[in-house]
Amino acid sequence: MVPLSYYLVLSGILFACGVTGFLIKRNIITIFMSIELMLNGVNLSFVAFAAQWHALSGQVFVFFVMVVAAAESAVGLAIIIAVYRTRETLNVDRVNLLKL
Amino acid sequence: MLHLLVFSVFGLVCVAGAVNLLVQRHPINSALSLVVVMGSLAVEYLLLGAEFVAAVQVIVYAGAIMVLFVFVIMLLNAGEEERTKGSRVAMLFGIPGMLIGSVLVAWVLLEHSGTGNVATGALPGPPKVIGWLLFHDFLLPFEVTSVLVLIAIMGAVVLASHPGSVEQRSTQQDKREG
Amino acid sequence: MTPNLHLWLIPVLPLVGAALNGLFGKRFSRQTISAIALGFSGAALVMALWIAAQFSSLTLPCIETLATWIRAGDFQVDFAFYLDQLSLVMLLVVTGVGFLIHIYSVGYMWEEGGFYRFFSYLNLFMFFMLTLVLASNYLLMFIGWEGVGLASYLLIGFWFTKDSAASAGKKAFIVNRIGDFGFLIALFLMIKHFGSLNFEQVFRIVSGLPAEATGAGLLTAIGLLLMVGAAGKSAQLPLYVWLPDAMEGPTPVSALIHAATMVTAGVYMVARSHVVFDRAPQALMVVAIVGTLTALFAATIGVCQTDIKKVLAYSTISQLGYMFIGCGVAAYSAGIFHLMTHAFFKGLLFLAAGSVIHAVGGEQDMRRMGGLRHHIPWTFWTMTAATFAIAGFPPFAGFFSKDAILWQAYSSPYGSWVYWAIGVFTAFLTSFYMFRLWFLTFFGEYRGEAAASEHVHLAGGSRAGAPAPHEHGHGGIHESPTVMLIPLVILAVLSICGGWVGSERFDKFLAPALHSGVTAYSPEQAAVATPAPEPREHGASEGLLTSISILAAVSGLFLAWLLYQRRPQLPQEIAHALGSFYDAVVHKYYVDEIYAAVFVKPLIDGSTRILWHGIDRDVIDATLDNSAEGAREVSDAMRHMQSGNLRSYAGWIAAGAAVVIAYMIWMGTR
Amino acid sequence: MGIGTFILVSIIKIVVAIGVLLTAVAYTVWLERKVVGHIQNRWGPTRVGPFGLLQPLADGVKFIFKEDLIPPHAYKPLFIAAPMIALIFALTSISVIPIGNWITVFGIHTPLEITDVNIGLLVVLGITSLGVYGVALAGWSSNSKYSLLGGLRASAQMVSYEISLGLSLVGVLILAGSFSLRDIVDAQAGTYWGFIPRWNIFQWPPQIIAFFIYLMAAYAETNRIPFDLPEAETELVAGYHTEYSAMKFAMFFMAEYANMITVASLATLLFLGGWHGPHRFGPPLLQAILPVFWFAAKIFAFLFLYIWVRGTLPRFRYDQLMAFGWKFLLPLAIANLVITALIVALRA
Repeated sequence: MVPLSYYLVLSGILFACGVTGFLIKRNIITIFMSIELMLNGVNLSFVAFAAQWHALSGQVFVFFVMVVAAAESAVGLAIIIAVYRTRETLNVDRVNLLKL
Repeated sequence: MLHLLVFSVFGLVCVAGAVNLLVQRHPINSALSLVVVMGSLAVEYLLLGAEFVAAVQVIVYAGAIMVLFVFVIMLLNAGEEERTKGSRVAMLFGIPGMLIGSVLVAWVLLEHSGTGNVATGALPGPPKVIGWLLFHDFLLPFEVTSVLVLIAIMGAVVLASHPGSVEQRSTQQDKREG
Repeated sequence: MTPNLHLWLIPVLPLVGAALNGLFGKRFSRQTISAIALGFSGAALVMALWIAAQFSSLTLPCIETLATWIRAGDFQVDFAFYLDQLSLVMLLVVTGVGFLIHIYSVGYMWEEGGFYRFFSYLNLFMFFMLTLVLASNYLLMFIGWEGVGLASYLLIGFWFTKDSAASAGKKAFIVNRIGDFGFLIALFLMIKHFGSLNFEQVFRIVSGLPAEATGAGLLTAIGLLLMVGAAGKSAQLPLYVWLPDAMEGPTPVSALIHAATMVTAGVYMVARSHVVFDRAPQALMVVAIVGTLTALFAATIGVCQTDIKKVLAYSTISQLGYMFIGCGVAAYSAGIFHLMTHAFFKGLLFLAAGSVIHAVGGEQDMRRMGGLRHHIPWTFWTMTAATFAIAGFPPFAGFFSKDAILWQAYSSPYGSWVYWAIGVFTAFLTSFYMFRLWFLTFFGEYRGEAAASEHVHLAGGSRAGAPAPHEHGHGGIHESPTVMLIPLVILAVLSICGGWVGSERFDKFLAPALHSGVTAYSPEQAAVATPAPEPREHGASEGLLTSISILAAVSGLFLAWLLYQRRPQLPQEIAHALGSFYDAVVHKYYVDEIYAAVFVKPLIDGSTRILWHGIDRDVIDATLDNSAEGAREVSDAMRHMQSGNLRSYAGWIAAGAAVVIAYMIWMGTR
Repeated sequence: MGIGTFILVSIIKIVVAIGVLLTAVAYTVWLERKVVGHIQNRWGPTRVGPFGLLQPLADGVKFIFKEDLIPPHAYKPLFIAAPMIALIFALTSISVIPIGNWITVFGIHTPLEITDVNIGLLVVLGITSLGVYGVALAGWSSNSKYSLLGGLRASAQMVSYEISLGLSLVGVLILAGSFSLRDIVDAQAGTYWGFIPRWNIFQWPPQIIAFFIYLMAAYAETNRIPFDLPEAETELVAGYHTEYSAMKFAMFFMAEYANMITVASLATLLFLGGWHGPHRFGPPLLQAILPVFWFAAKIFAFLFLYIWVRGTLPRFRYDQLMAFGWKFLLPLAIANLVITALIVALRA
């Protein structure tokens, strides 16, 4: 028997790692992965709650999250490719044309 | 007991993968560690009785999305992450802030969330029921997401295709039509 | 039961003419324009005459209400017209003289550009003047009051391309503003205390009030304020300064507006509100003093003027002073009487002067004239009549009115021998400078550059750079066309016979309108009235006084003859003898300069320094500029958040999210 | 059954399964060489043992003793990990594939598979979808343009065809109404009119189209001719495993053939009625063994088809491959799915 809070803490840790990665990583692809990581953490909490409250809608929600993540990653990676074509770099610190 | 064991083992694997994602300097390693995270998450889902979710997690996330990531990494031949000096502000506030925040959240969760145990396989998610939910209760969101996916596909194609090539294709089509 | 007179038609007719000429005049031929102008003003005259014809059968005052204008609570102002003896007299004077001057203008302005403009303005003036005269309440009167100001502004600045003309127009307008300010305040006081502006109601209420013999009260205040307005409009001290400059306008305008009609509006107004003045002796005294001083002051200036129109202008001012003396001693009928006669002979004088200027080709300086009586006999004779009239020679019109005024000034309970003395001296001066003008203009031999070189003179003349009143350059000194002479003749006849009515009959005629006799000797008035200087010797002293004033006139004539006919070099010597005083008089006592120094300059400096630099630039503009500058600086500081660095954005987002989460935790765990 | 016996039985099953599978792999290789040889009018391996039956053994020995080269600029950890990943996933996927009914040996009642999960199909799909990592990482880590191209092609191709493959299976799932492979097989038991088996390809609505879609998608998934672009010898030397030698190469080799067997068995289970064969006959023991035999036979037939196609068809061009996958197979699979769903819905 595992307390719900354990799952929640785990998902929280994953989410925090995702946020941290988003903040500290410089490679735009890795940043994307961090986003995926956050989503996964959220998914875990969804499933855990679904199990806790015996509501399958939690799992259904996970599917939606996955679909959105898939679409987002597809577009995002396309954007990354476009950026790489024009800027010849994947370092977000160098992709700063919007500065000042 | 066994469940707690399994949970903690794969939870640790999970966290390790996540941390590794941060530590690794090469995107491909980060990607693989993320795959590890997803796999262990799938196991957690199984533990929670969400078999279908687990399977889909593996197939879609690990099998498709992450493959896409790896593919892009290979395509762009992304190398080691170059070192640029991080801002001192982030060093000063970010790390302690993150620590404090995570500790706080963990404490709150442990203290204030329902401490009722989650029976393993408590909620067997038979695909039939999930399908029922998807196509009845969540029909509208389902359709909306389908539209979203369509748009995403088109957007991805347009973005990733060479502008020049798009030009060529359109001109060729004009020739064909004209 | 009085038949409906359709009084409203009288003002409206000229308005129609003005509208027609003003809107479509550009396309009309000069004949059409003059036809329209004369037609409508003539129609007004005809109506006035028709009303006068059946006047005896009317029950006066008859009031015709056209429509309700303002209704606020129990305060109501109507478009209503008020006809009584007083307004009838004014009506006849305005329409009559106005019509004659219209005729004259057709000839005078024929060659001018903006012909239609001129006549539409002229008709507009008629409309406003008639509104003023016929108004049945102070507000409508004020509309006419302002309207004639506007018309005079437009007409003074008729040659608006000429700087002096434009500024003269502005000067007239602004100076009038000051007077109108007083007038307005008077109206407000009436509204506050009487709750109405209709003549009847106001007068009824006022009649109930006791006279303010001792100490100034409400009525005195109203009276004084009205007097301020009158002083502005009728060019009395200290607001007379605009009138001489107004001579920049075409001569017919000077005749109509600045001699015959408009400038007398003040007199009319004072007479109209005599009820107030009767109960405010202080105000009356002020009126009288102002009138006296103005008369003397303007007369002295007039003595030294060399511009023929300026001389007439100052004489106008001084004659207006006479009228105010009349009103100031509660002898309103005398004032109005003089107003009428003055309208005749002063109009005639101006028209004749215009004819003279016309004859010598734009020359206005009398020193360049002379010996014209052979060249322009008609003008000469008519002007002679007018001169004798204004000089107060019996049996010309001016004699009767001026004599009535002087007599009243001496004998009326409000009068005193000081007024009389100054009046007589002024009469002497008047006749002196008028005959000076007469001699200089018509006698001796022509002193202007040879008539042959008239064009050269014109080119270098005083009207350089502006459309001269007549570019028709057929050389030589020539008599004016008939259309200009007809009015001269008519007015000459009037200024000879106009006074034969006699002041007593005139007084009786006007008595119902302004019960001067009644108010003057009503018991309560008698109680408060300053005791008349031994009224017993009226009979004796009247003849005496009359003879004295005649003597003054004659001596004026003699002196003028002596100086300008017999010993032409004498004036210079006198001038040298007088020295600085003479200069002061020549420069009109430097009044304009004083005003410029005392009022205008501080005003300009104040508005420049305080209003423009101080408030507009340093406060208003500065507020805007500084706020914009501040916004720019703030955003300049803020934009460093927009580092373009994705991760810094992410940091901001994370920080915000952290705050929100902390808040939620706090709320949840509380 | 106690936990101890459970673990014991599981271990036994795993060992047996791995052994059988590896043997099968080895002899699939031998079979291919033989068949292709005959197709090309030559003998194929003949020297080692009768009919060269020991050839796989010799190959194994050779691979083991070969020198193991690692290119200097390769990314070492992944270079080493890649083949293992490939082989592991390839072998793991077999664990949920049933090869027969439940049997009782020594009083222990157990299914003829390593573990019986009720989402077996999904597990198989998931594991096979993970198999791509081996190829992709191998191609990338060996830091050679041929390998990289091969890896790119492999990953792109596998991800693309996975969709068609999955969709082609949904029809079967609709018919069976379950993810459990055992249920799916049981749903195909029996015959029409005594002689037509109730295989899914013969069922109503027939999944024959789905079967062929699956066939082609499976070829692409396993990088077999005509879709062996990732290792196209004529253009990419050897594709993603150009730089590999010795045991690592052998792992890729085994992984490929193990995948072949996996998809073959999957096809057998889903479309060809699994272990159900003609009517039962013979003694009980034989009856107990027969299903396994039928199953093996079907797999053999499927593998033979594989080899036959390889010996027959030329290779696609890459754009043709992608166009075929996205513009032909995918719409076809969707159409098949829709039609099947419609018919089932109307029949219900």
